[in-house]
Amino acid sequence: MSLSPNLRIDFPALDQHVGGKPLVYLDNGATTQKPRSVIDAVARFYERDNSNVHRGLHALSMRATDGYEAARTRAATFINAAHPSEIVFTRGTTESINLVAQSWGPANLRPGDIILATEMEHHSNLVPWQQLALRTGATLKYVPVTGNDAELGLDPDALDKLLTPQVKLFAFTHLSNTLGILTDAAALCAKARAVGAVTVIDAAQSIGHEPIDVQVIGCDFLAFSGHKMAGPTGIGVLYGRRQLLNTMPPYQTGGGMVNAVTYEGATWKPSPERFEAGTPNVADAIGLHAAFDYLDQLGRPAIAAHDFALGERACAALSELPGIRILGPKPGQPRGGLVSFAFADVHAHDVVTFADQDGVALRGGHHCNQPLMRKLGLSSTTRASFYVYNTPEEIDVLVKSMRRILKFFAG
Amino acid sequence: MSLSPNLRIDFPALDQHVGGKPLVYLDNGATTQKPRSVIDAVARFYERDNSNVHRGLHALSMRATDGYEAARTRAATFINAAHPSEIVFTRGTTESINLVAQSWGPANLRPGDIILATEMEHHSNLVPWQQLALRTGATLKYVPVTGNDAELGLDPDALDKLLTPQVKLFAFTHLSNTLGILTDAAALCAKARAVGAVTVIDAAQSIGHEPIDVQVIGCDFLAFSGHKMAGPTGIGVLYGRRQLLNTMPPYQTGGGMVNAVTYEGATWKPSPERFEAGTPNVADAIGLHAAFDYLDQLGRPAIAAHDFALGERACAALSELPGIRILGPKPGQPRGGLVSFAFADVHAHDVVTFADQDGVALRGGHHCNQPLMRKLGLSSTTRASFYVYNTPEEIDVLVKSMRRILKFFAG
Amino acid sequence: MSDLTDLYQSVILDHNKRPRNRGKPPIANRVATGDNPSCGDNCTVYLHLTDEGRVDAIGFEGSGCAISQASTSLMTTQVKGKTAAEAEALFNEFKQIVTSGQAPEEISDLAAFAGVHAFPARIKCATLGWHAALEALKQPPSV
Amino acid sequence: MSDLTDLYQSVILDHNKRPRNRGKPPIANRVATGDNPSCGDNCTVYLHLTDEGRVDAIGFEGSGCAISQASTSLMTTQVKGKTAAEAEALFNEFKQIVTSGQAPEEISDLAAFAGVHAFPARIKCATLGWHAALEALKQPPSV
Ligand SMILES: Cc1ncc(COP(=O)(O)O)c(C=O)c1O
Ligand SMILES: Cc1ncc(COP(=O)(O)O)c(C=O)c1O
Repeated sequence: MSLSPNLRIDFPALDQHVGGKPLVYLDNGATTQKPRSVIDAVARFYERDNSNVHRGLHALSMRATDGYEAARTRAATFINAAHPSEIVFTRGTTESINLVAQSWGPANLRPGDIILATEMEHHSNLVPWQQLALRTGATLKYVPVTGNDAELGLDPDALDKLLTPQVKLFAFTHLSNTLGILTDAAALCAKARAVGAVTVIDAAQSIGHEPIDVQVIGCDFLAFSGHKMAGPTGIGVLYGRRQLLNTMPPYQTGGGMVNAVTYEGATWKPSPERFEAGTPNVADAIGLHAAFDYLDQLGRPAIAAHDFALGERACAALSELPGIRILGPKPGQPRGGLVSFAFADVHAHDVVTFADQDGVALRGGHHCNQPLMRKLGLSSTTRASFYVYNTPEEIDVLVKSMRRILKFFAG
Repeated sequence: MSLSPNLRIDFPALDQHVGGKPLVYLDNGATTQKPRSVIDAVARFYERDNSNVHRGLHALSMRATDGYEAARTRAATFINAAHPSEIVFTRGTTESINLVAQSWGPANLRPGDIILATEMEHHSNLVPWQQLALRTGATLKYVPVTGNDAELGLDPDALDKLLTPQVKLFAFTHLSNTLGILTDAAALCAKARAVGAVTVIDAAQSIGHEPIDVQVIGCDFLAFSGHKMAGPTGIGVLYGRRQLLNTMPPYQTGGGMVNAVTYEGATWKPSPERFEAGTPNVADAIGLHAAFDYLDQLGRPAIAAHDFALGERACAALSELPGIRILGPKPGQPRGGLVSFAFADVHAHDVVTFADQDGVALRGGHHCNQPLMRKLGLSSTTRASFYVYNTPEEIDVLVKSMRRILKFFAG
Repeated sequence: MSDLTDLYQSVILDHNKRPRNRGKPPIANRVATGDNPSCGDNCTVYLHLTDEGRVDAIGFEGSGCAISQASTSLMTTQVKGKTAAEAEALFNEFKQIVTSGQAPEEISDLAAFAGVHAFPARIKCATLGWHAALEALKQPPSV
Repeated sequence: MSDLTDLYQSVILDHNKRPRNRGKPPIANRVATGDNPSCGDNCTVYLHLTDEGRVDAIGFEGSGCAISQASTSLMTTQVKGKTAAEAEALFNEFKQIVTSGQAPEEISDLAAFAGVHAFPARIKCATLGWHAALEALKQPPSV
């Protein structure tokens, strides 16, 4: 049940040199590479079936509609949604979360209500709630992140105190893009449900890595992006429970989401059409379908195990470097395949620029998590994030590159 | 300066049979086919440069950022925008218009203000203004469409009466997707400017067909979709004058569009980043770049002349059919390459289903223009819409198919 | 062309050209309108339900494609004389036919619509009039 | 590795390791902070402007990458003794160097930053301290 190293040949972009060195792509938290089957699915759509969807009655239009709706059905099975109409296609996680904030939000929140998030949210699962609080008079609170550098986690006692019946919405990440912490989504949703709060899960980092069953998790909304799970850019999903979606006002308006229109007003279709105004991103939905297939063919438990093993290995190897701070959960705790670290004397931007010359692609910065960085007393970290095609040998290359950098700046 | 018939080989999807007949694709108003160069640009991005943009410092990320920003600059030159920061990438026309309605709208409209549209707007340039009027207490009015079936046009006297200083926003289509009428955008913008109204042009149908210079037209906003101009699905543009964009509040919020974020609040980057929350649709922006290049290589004046000629030819040939109503501008008047018609005794859906069996792809319905249909006393029309690869011979096939349908239902 | 003659069977063409029970019947105590806004099609069904709960008069108005016109026309001929429950059972059979393309032996004219299943976008055309009729049967007495 | 030694020239490494004028100077009557929120970098420049309008004391605080630290350190050595107009002229030359990669002969240490032009994302690191200094020069007297 482990991944075959041969799968690297499925990803054309991996087969290149950077600065004369073989590419070691460790920026998967930002976006993953795409297998040939995804690239081809998009091209094939344009070569054979390209047409607008829904309103067409000719052959190409019926094929395009079938392809687009099959992608929706496939997304539903991928996360075990109860029905395809619970899948709304968006541009990505950020738009999915904004959709909830702009549609569900004002219709359901009043002054005095509480929106709960956590201190480790990505800006995309934080700023929309700040804006919603401003708009509705609700208050935004955060579950604190506590612990030492390499033993960080959500504070369970604080969570229990914060989760009062005033909380109408609880938004949290399934997998922190900065810390690699994997939250217990089912347990958090159960607690939220007990006080009647609606739950929004940011699954941007977990969707391509962990098995996800929305019915087991018991969430109300779940957001993810295709490009972080071997799929195309420009496509993502908002999962929402059908009963909720069908009570929500529209988000964007225009062609395709309306029932009857007069010069005076309009009525809306049910979900998912209600939330998909205009021509959708048909080709990339079809590309996303191929990505779902690819990942399920590898097997998500195997992917999760692979990522976890690389994450633990990288933590262990990096921890031997002088002056390093590694941020994340305790060794052995649930974690994703990423590791965030900082050196005392070398800034993350210099680290990334140097590593690039060794062919190693890393990310340095605040990872769209400025407030958490500030809380941890850092302005930035370097992040190595792994995916199905990464190997233990690549971690050796990473560590060697880090040693060289430390030497250069010490020299 | 006319188009080469050889260009058909650039479009892989044209080379197929439908129902045993060669495909005659006349549904370009819904979406156009894509040339090989566009399909390849998207694939090549995934094969070589795929990475997230903006925040990355490694080689792939810098290449992806360069490619994405080059697409923006290319979009600016394509419509002669004064600066690349006037180009915001969106999912398409519908999202571009919603962006203006949701960001510019509430910040600038008060009860008593008037939003002016026309009676021939697509739902995507109509319903967002209805919603904005509801939200702000402004009133939405429409410039009437007058004239007989084949002599339709905006009523110039009514326009002058309606365009009072209370009008804060004037939204109109550059090319009607139902009637084929090409409006005089520069003249309309001049009139609007004279009363201080901000202008929004729906260029969905014109962008791939007509030369467009936003500085000559003098509009404030202009919206279009890539997929209707030989580009990918899932990408479009909102052009906005820089002074306006930089005074507008954000639209969606999240990663990439913020400056400083604390747990308490956030500040925004200037345009275009302000309006592009989350990971953008990088691959399709790069595909759109290839589409701009392809169209400019053909030459937009040549494309416009080609489309106009096919439109006139189709009108003339179809007008000989018994019981046909052709809707559109007077022969010889500015028009796009599309023709909308209705038969007394055969419904548009039956026409489209039949034509499909002859390999002819048409669109039948209200074309997202329900109120106009009602005004014209129709529930639907059949539309044939042309593009660079269509030929006079294909119009003959269309007419022959229509004759066969009339005969079948008369028989 | 085989597909098309499957879709536009002679029964359908006949009902389309010469719709039965077109117009409001002289007596009617139930009415409902079905709308297919995304097609622009609509259909109003009028009917008279006797004290015993049987349809003894039925008629329709509205516009739509050949499929919707013919199916509504045929529906009126089939629903006449039926109770609400019988009409609903008939509709379920009809829905089965247009979605599966399979028609049981004993079903006569309704089987003409089996060809619709190859054109999923047209299924709602075929069911428009039926929906209006069932809706009318649920209405309180009026007119 | 040629690119990298172009970027991290010895002048830069030296200023990064041993920044000049780090900290608040004993006398100062102008202060401004430059922020690069998307990097998390920041830089506060303190300076003293004489009645004749010359900078006679300057210092900086803040954190950032080697490029921003070294460029701010070098900036302080260059701006000292200059008027606001002269400092601005110098910054324009510096900006020219980091965006074009070309340095005129007579320019000494600033030329070390020519390698930055190959790393467009790092240009804002190189100019962070300069922006803070120019901003400080525009402030009304304080402290
Ligand atoms: C005139 C007009 N405006 C707006 C649109 C909406 O464009 P999109 O569906 O790409 O958002 C269309 C096409 O459907 C159109 O023809
Ligand atoms: C945890 C998390 N949430 C949200 C996002 C936003 O995703 P996107 O940029 O695809 O909208 C990201 C990635 O950037 C992420 O890592």
